[in-house]
Amino acid sequence: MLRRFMAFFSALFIALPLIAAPLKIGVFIPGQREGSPIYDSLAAGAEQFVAENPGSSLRLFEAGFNQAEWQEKLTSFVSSGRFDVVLTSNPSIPDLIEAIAPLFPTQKFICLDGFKAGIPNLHTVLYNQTEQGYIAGYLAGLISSSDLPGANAQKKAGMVIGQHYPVMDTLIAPGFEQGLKAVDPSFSLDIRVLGNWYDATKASELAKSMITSGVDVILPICGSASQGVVKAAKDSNHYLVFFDSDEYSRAPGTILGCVALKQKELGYAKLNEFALKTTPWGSAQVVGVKEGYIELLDKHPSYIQSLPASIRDRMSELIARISSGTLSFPAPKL
Amino acid sequence: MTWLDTAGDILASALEAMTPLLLAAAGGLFTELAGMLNIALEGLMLTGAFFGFAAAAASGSLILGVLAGALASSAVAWAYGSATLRLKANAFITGLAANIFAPSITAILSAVWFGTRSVVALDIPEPARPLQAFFGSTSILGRIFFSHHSLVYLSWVLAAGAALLSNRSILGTRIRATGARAEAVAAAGFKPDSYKLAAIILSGFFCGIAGASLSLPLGAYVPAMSSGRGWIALVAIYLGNRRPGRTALACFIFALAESFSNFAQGQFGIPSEFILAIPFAATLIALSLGTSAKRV
Amino acid sequence: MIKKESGDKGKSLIFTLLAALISSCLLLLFFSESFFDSFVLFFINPLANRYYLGNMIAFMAPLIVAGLGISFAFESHNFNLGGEGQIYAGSLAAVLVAIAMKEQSAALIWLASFTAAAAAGGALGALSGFLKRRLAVDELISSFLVSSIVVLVVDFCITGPFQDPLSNFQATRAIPPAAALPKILPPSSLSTGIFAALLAMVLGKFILARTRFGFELRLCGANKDFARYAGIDEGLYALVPMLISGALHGVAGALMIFGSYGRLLRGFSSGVGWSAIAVALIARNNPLALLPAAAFYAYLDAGSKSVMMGAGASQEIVGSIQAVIFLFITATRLPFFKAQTSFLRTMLKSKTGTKKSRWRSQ
Amino acid sequence: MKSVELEDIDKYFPSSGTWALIQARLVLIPGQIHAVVGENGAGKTTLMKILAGHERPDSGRILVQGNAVKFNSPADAARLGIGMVHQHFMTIPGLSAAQNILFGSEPRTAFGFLDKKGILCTAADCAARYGFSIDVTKKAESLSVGEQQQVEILRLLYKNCDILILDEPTSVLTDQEIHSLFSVLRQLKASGKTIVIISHKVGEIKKIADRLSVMKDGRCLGEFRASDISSHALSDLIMGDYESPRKKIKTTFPRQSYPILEIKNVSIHRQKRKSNTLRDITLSVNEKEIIGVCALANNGLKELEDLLAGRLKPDKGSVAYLGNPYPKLRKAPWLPGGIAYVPSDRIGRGSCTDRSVAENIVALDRDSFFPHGLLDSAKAQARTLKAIQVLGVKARPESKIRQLSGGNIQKMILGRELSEPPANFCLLCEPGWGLDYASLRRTYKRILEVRNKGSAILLLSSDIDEILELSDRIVVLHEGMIAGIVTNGPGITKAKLGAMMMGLGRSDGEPCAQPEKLND
Repeated sequence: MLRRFMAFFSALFIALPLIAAPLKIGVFIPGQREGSPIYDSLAAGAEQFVAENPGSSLRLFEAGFNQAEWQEKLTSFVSSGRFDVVLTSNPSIPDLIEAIAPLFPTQKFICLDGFKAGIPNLHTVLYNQTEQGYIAGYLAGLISSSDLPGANAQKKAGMVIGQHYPVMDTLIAPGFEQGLKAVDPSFSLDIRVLGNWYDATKASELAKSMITSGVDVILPICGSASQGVVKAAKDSNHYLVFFDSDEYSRAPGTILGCVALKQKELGYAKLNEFALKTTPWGSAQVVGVKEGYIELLDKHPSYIQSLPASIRDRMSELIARISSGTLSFPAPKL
Repeated sequence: MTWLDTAGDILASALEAMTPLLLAAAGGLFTELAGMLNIALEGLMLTGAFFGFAAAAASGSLILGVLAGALASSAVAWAYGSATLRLKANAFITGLAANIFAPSITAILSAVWFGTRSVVALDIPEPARPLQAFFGSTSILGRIFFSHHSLVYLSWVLAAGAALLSNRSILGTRIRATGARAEAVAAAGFKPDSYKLAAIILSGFFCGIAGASLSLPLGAYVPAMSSGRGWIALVAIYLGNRRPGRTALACFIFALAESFSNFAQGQFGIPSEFILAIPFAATLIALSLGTSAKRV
Repeated sequence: MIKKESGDKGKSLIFTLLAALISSCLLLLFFSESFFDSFVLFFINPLANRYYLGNMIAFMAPLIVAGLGISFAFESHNFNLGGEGQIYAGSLAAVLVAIAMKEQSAALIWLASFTAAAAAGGALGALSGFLKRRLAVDELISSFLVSSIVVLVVDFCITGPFQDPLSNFQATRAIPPAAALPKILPPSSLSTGIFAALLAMVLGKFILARTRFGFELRLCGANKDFARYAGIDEGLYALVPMLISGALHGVAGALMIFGSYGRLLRGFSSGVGWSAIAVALIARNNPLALLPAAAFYAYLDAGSKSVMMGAGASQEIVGSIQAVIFLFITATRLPFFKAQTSFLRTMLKSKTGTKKSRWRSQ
Repeated sequence: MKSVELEDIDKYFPSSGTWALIQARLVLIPGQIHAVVGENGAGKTTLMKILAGHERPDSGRILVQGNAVKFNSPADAARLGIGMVHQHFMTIPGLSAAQNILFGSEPRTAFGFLDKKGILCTAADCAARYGFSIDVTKKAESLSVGEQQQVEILRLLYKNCDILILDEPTSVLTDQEIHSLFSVLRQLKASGKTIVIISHKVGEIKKIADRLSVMKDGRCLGEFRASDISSHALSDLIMGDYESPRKKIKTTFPRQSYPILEIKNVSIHRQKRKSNTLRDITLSVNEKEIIGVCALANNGLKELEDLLAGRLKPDKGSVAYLGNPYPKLRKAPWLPGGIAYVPSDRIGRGSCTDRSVAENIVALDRDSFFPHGLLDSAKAQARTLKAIQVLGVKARPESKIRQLSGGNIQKMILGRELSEPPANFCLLCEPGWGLDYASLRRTYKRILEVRNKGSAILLLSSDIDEILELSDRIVVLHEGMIAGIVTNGPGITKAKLGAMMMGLGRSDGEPCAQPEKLND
């Protein structure tokens, strides 16, 4: 009896992985989920996958904003968890993975928003953020040149950024500026730096100072401090365009456009790909409007009601051009 | 736009930026006079910012918000102060504790009350701009002095009140005496520690309002939004040589440097880091000149 | 002002540690999902897990060295709140020198880099000392301000002229791999740097306790008037201890670079300067006590990382635990401790009823 | 009027492991001046601190009007009319004299604000009522020592204290100030106050006290009517088995001697200290000579000390030491002994309270205790023990200075400064402060020994007895100027010096030894 019992169990143990193969997913967030739409949607993508694949498990880890600690934390995360796959998102993470990959050769990593080819257990997918910046810049240029009540005659648009960082300096800001200049070459871009990602009061002061100097459209990329920019723009009846996620509800009528990254969809897709064992390991992809992972959120009522049809038409035309490949941006190498 | 307009705008925004500094410095003044290094100003401000905003959001009343911020921050100050005094612990370390505690407790409560540990933006009433209607906001003087929201003026009144309290009141005299010579206060039959505690609670009170003056006009609570202002306030007190008037002036200099640097970012092609350093450099220079002048 | 602790040192420490421990357990009990798991992860795991243990000891190295720097300043009654900037500047100097010398032997690179780090940190400390000596600027404030400026300037250097063009981190290029300090417990970041730190600590103790320089420094710290009367140039002791303090912070930064990070990452040192102050105060400025103080501090840090990683405790809960521990750690008087001494006193009195030795009174 | 009794008071200090009081008792009779006498460390102050509520007794009872009372704080004692003026005054800097006097019960206006006018009026009234002449508007930090004491006494009087305890009230006062203090005390006694004076100065006690208690080693030896006991018997009682005071050592003026220190036409005029400057001081101190300089407070003594301690620079004139510019203190290593200095501020300048006795002694001769820059602890230990023995400091080398009584600190400093080999030049400021009779005799003897071995000694003191006892020549300062230089001898009396100090003309007959001729 006992022997039969044991045989049954051992058979079960051997067979189980073959039958169910539930995925153990670790999501490493180099920051904090709440307040960072990009990480929130990454987590949401993983959650959606887990919800649809019963038996799979998910561990989220927030590593905080100090980039110097990520290496140590990623290492402990990987060594403690024994995950089937670690999903993460940040341009600088591939460097870290490159450093620890030899230590954990069987550990698979998928990194969104990053670019690094040639590491056998890593697959990266980069958003074409020049494209994203360009779309936002083009929209900002159209708004600033329009006869909307908050727009002025000066050809000035602005950005309030938390800090300078490579993706910002090489992709986003140049893309934004190109977009502006595509509307009118006389546009100038005013970039102001906050010095951190949370001093909303100062962000508000910065935005006000910018507005008094003639800026009428601002793209804030300064983390939680962007609340200050929203406040300043709203108070003075000027306009904002936003990045990465649907932010219209924060200030309808002030936030006139959002150019989103479909991080949730991308994360979900990449996990499915992993489950189907079709992940192209060692490769690096670039995705953008064409692939459907960068999107101007132009279905939102706030967008439709606030912007005149002329602007909306020109934006649709732009998106169409990018989708069709008529207008393309060199895949950034990062 | 003439340079006069620009200067006016910079001045006006300096006066607005001065508000939290002035209030925090008014609070820190009491602990300084009582002879204590209070590095917890930062944490106390954050507490005030959170509870002030939460109360304003719940009640829809800014006045209640300001009060709640002041009270909550006073309560934290009381806890920090009594730990320091009763346990005879090192004030620097307990201050550090308060500064670590404030963001933690606000995040925990924020998760409970608002469902997020991040930015909480809700519709709360705008602070009124009480003098704008009377004096207009078109003239330069009007923009500099009369265009601000009520918390700016409240901060002036409170700062004056703090000066009066520290110089003219019985409590203020006792606190100063404690700082000047605690054993004499004990010899006179009072408990120096209770005046130190009173000073800490007062610093909490003012810092709480300082925090509320960050979150209420913004209509949002942002984690870590005090952003080093507590330290700057402390510097201002030193710069002002622990005198109310001079401390207020120091706060103004600091705010002016900051709003100038905000303006300068758009104007000159200097790396932003250097411009961000302007307030610190300005303070350092002012401190060097100020004390050397005093020494002669 | 920061007052030096007086009174019974060692005795109360045990009680304060106990109080801190109990209150943090209570917090874990209330706020974490599983008290037992969290407890094990917080208090046991940092010691039981090789990786955490290695990182914990690695973290002690800069804490000890920078804490020693704080002790030098505090013992001479100078207050160095500029540790952050000094560490940062020292690290930048060390990295730049190491990169420039990449063809040289490791020993030569170490010598040059650590000297550069000490010089950079020391220069900043000395600036505050100079301002104090010449212009009577309070060094507590000036060091803080200088540090705030320097952090911004170094940030600029990292993201501007010295940014590694191939990296997405805001970081300089890496130091030559051969120049990294030998690792002890891979994959943790523990390196031989800890021995350098211990050596510095013992040397610091020796200098403060046994040398003329240390004696004069402490005398200036204890009573300026008396020191002046004893013919000591107290101006010098406003400058030199700040210089040493800054230099040690610079070295602490270099230790972190050569021991763990391998390059200068923006914001990598955030908080170490403050932690060093805490460590020095816990050690009550006694260099040898820096070892247990740093160990305790690093243990807390490792424990919080472990519990965050393992039990999903949030940053906030860990933060509150740290806050509670800080609240107690320097307490010199606890209610039950007081009761204990008064008990001892009555005991003593009944036994030595007629003893007549008096050095006090009057 | 209240009667007060202290019964069987015990007090143990665990921090230093000493019994300060053992079965101490005391009876105060209302309306009398009562002196508590004893040598340094006899427990006088501790007993009085217990009476005033500053310390709590371990056992024993305090009876007021026959009722046992318990004081948890000075405020409790004050409620029963008991108040104490401490040896170190408790005036609060930053507040005016009036605020200091009324501190704790200021008149106030609505909302708890200070009634500034009311404070000034009340304080001035109070001062006038008891016959004090003090400007109550002055800030505490600008008050003289005597004025600070007045503030302290007025503070108690304002609180209606009828039992006033004064701890060593005369130790910081000049003769003139002592005189006026005593007349104030007599006046207070006449108005029905009970006064307790802690002192070890037999002469003064005999002058002012009605009754006295003698304390020794934490016990009360007995209570006496002041008129019943002779000074001699009293000092025997205080000193216990100590030998009776020696006859005054004959002082001789050495004829052929070399000037060690020369002060030439020195003036110090700083704007801030209008009245307290030095004006055209010329003075030289020769080897084997003690020059005593005496003055009333605020007449230049302090400035002279600061000048020679290197804290003030002369605006005019110069100071020469062995023919060279005056060096910084302790910076004359090429000379055996160098310069010794006993500062008047023994806690601030003379010692470091957070450090041990040994460290305080080592501090001043680092060249010899730190050969090659490293501490020679054996040598330091030996030297410390020796310095402690010279004047009988009651402490171990490792005791912290702050655990020592004031007298013992002074002895430690004197022992350090007057040790072998003697310094070339000694600057001694108020060397007798806080010392009991026995220590005083020993100190004087040592000073004269040092002189006889060849030191040049400049003695700055406000105690005329001390000046007369030790000096070869006496310099009197008045308003920063030299009012006279006289050779000490039988013709020089206290009254004569006192007159000079108050600016009542130079001494008659005595030749004013104006600037000494230099040896060239």
